[in-house]
Amino acid sequence: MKQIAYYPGCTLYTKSKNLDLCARETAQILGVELKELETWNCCGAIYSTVQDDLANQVAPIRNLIEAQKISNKLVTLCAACYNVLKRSNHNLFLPENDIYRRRMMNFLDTEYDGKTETVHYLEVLKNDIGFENLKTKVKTNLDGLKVASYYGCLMLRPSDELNFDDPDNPTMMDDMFAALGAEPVEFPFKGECCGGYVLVDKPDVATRCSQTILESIVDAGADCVATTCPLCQYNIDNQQKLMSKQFNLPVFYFTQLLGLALNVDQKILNLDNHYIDPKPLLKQKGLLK
Amino acid sequence: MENFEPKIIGFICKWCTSAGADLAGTSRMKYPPNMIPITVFCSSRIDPQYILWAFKNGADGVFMGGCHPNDCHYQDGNYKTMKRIPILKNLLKELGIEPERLRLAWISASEADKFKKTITEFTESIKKLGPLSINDK
Amino acid sequence: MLELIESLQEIKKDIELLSGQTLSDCYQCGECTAGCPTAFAMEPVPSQAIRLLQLGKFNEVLNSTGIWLCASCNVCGERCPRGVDYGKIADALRTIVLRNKLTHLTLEKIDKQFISDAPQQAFIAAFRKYTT
Amino acid sequence: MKSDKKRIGVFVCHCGINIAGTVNIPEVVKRLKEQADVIEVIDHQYCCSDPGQNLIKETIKEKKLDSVVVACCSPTLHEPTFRKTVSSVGINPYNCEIANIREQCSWVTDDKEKATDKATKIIKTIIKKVEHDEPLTPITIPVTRKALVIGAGVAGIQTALDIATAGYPVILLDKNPSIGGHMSQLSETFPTLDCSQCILTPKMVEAKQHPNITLMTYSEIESISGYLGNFKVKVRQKAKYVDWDKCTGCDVCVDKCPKKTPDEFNHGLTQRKAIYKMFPQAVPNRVVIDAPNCLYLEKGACRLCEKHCPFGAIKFDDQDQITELEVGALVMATGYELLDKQMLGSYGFGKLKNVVDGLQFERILSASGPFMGEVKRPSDGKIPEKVVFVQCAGSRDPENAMAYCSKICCMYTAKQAILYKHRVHHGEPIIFYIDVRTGGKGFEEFYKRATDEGVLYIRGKVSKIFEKGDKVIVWGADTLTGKKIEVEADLVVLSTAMKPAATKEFAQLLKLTQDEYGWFTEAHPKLRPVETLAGGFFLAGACQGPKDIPEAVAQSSGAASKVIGLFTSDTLEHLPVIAGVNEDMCSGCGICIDVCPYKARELVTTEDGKKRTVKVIEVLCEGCGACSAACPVGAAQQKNFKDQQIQDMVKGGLE
Repeated sequence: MKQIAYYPGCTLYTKSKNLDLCARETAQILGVELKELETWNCCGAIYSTVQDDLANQVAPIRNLIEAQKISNKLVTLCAACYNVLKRSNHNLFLPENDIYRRRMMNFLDTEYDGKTETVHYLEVLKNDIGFENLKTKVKTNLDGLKVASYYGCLMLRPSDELNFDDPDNPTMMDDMFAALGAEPVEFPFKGECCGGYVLVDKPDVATRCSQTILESIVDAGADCVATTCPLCQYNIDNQQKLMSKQFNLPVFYFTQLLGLALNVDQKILNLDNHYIDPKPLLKQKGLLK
Repeated sequence: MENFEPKIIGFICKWCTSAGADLAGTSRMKYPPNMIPITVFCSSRIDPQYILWAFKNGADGVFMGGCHPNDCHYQDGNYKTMKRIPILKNLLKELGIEPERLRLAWISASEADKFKKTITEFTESIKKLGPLSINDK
Repeated sequence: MLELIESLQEIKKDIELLSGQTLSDCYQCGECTAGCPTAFAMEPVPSQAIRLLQLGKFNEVLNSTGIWLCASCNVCGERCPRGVDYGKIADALRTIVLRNKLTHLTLEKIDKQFISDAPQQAFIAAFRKYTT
Repeated sequence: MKSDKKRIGVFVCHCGINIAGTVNIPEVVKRLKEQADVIEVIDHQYCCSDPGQNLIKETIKEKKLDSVVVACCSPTLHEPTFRKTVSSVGINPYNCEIANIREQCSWVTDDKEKATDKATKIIKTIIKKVEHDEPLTPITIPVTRKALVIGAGVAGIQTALDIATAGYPVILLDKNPSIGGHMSQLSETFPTLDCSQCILTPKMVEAKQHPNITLMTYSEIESISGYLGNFKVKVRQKAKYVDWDKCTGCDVCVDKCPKKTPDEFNHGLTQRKAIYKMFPQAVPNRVVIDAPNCLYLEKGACRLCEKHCPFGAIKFDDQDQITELEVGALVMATGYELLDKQMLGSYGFGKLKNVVDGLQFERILSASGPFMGEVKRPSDGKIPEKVVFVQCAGSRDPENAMAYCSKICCMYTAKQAILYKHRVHHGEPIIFYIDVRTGGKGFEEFYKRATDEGVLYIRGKVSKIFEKGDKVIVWGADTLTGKKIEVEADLVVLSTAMKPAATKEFAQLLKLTQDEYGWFTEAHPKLRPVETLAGGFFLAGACQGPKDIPEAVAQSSGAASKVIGLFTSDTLEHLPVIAGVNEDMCSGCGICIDVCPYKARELVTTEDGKKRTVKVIEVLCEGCGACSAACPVGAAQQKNFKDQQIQDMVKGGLE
């Protein structure tokens, strides 16, 4: 079975187990082993754009070096990890950052040529497995489920560093859901910010950001939301309790819906770990017994 | 050495550098009178051999002036010069002539001040280098 | 009357160096403010903050609440017609404050229930951006 | 052959004290007499004065001189004067040269002794040059007094009319079936609000009827060869599948045609037929069949147009026609297009039906447009109550689109907002802008009129546009108050950036240079704005950069006058200081051919067929001398700048 290096990151081992386990399991079903790095450390959770902040780049680069033992690709699930790892590598290997790079390599006491490509699991599904192929593996067709794919900021921007999808009109996750038989819902806030870490300092501001996104999703007629990031998930799901309007809209990790379509064990799907209980919706759509 | 007056030949193009030199004159700017200008239509007319010829015939320094990149009256003549001069400089080294004795500058018709400063500074630098030794022999 | 330039040119140099952005590139079109998800709560809004910096009113911006509301979503930098990334400027401004040992966030400020609920990622990011 | 020793006379000018104040002229004269191989050296107070010129003439006659050096001011000032002087007494003007001892000597130093030295050396270099100067005669080129104007928008039409009225034949070419260009799509024009069609149509008809103008529509340039005054241009006239000699433009066929496709003239807001006329006032008033959409040509069934045409004009076996034209000058009037949809992702352009560009809104406003002049929105035909105009959509945006200001948008947006307000009285026009640029006659007043008539201007750029229900939401900012602004609009009009219509391939075909965005580059941005560096090519209108109608028309008349100037004589003179080839020395290596920026050199076989050599197309050579520097054997020699001369000049300057 094809092995690709896999980096779970902090939250996937704790609060977002459902994002992690579903991904490993579905990959297995689709013929790819997500092989976790032997050792790994925190990516930094947010990319530091301060120009002299070399220290913040050490951690992500160490992970990328570690990945070389397994493959030239490193798969992430969390949009934040994806953003940090990919940008660190991209920027460190710009010609103008030659001095920084040498200093970093001296510090890490190793040689690394920047060849580890950070990819998101969605990209693995699209490029390594193929959505057409995925279609044939579906056990439970998500027919009738209207899903709003919420990408957030960290996978899309800065587009010149990440080059993930059209930053104004991303479709990769929508295409995946279409392959699973679900109905992707268009809405204009796919890449708007959920408020991110501002939540910790000014919860009201972050909550308003998330509420705007939810309003747009509900207007578009979606049954549920799919996310790729634990912080987006929390802001959009859990913070519904603090919103001025009640949406009662279930929020999934995209891997949970993928798992559902591939008949992954309910224990792994872990549908209890949500603020808005998604089970009634799934039952109503006949996707869950 | 103190009284050394370097002999300098200046190949300058008619449209930009020579016009800039004229403007320096009209503006009564002062600079050392050592450089004898030879105006050609385009800096690309200057065969690198002429520069060697100038050194051989007693020049202590050679100045080349052309239009700024993109401003050439003949589309891309100055790009040809831009490529030729660095190669020649490498050759000069081999011949025992300090490459600093050859100076290339882009000076437009409006850059009288740049012309003055460049020639002044170049003349001074040749003074410091002293007479070209191959000329003593 | 607005008194120009607080003779803190060193700070300007720091901001440009830390952010990698050139303040004078901004021509005040306001697209950053128009797209910013948290601009509704910001004081000053991104375009105004850059304007104040252009005018040399560094302290006014460094002491403002606006710079702490940037969620690093990068919409401003992505769409700016002049290639000025306000997110990076905000990062630089916060860094200047933080490096002066003025922390913005303390643990006591955070709700205990929230600490046990919210994802780790939120805290790591917040501590990266808000603490010395 | 007589002794080839030149009889050179040198005249040293005092220029009052301008030269004599710094340069010791008697000393210069003395040294030249002693050191230089010349017949005579004379100084004079003012050589350019009548007595000065007479002195030169007399001396030439008396001393039987054949060459002259005048040491005076810069050659840019009096070279023509003295060359005229010497030629009046029989000396070839190219055997008279100027030594610049004022601007480049007496004026730039205070040291009299050194100035005297320098002046002597400068004069010596010129004496050395003159020693080998050849008598030269300007090259005469015949001129075909016929022009080709490419692009028949208002700029091309104006150019053609001006040239034709001056009495010269013009071919006016356009890629579309009708002339008229973008101006024919506009509703009203700023700042006077007169109807675009009303002022353009008479010009179109005049162009059609002018005896000196030949229209070639639905045509494209296939290839071009030749040079200034003598171009050969191959034109491909696309198959129309309609015999235009028989067609009367009655439109019966159009009514019967069953196949519909988006209408380019209305920018996709409506449908047209596969057989169509571009617009009702089309000139020529004829129809064409768009082959890829024709049911018969594509699928072999239908022929309804043929069946119903009262004149038997349908010609399904029509072929592209290639015509070769001989012209003396070409005018580019290829105009502009609007920016591509893809470049404005965050504005939803191309995705959201109720987000249109400036030209689409012109069609919406136009009395002959998709809604016959009523303002309706494309999605549902509802009258929009609130219209947001977004300026600088892709202009002044070096990061994502075009760095330049498109120049016309401030005014046409104001115009569109005013016209909207005229049509929908209770409507609310809102304009988001960065700066309002009103540099033009009556423009600032027009801007004032817009605000007076109820147009709301908001200073800030829009960041995002999206749909919510049947509304279009615009996220902007008011930078003056620092407030983020959200507008629920019914229709959004983007003032998208102008971009050149001419492609890179087209420019390469014509060997014209473009700037980084693709606008044609003029010979000089200030002093030669309608010429190009390629002789015989002129620029009219927006192909050179964003322009409004009056500017485009003014420049067109400028280009026309350049063409007319060229055509006033049936020959023209070309500078003779060009490069030649010494066939005996030439090895035929071809290095000079790559070096020549004007393609003035070509490889040929000598008449006896024995060797390859290079031939100079004299009229194309501009005399830069790059070939002479590049030739490895010294066979390429620029006239009067030969290797020998430059080497001697160097010696003269070092003696």
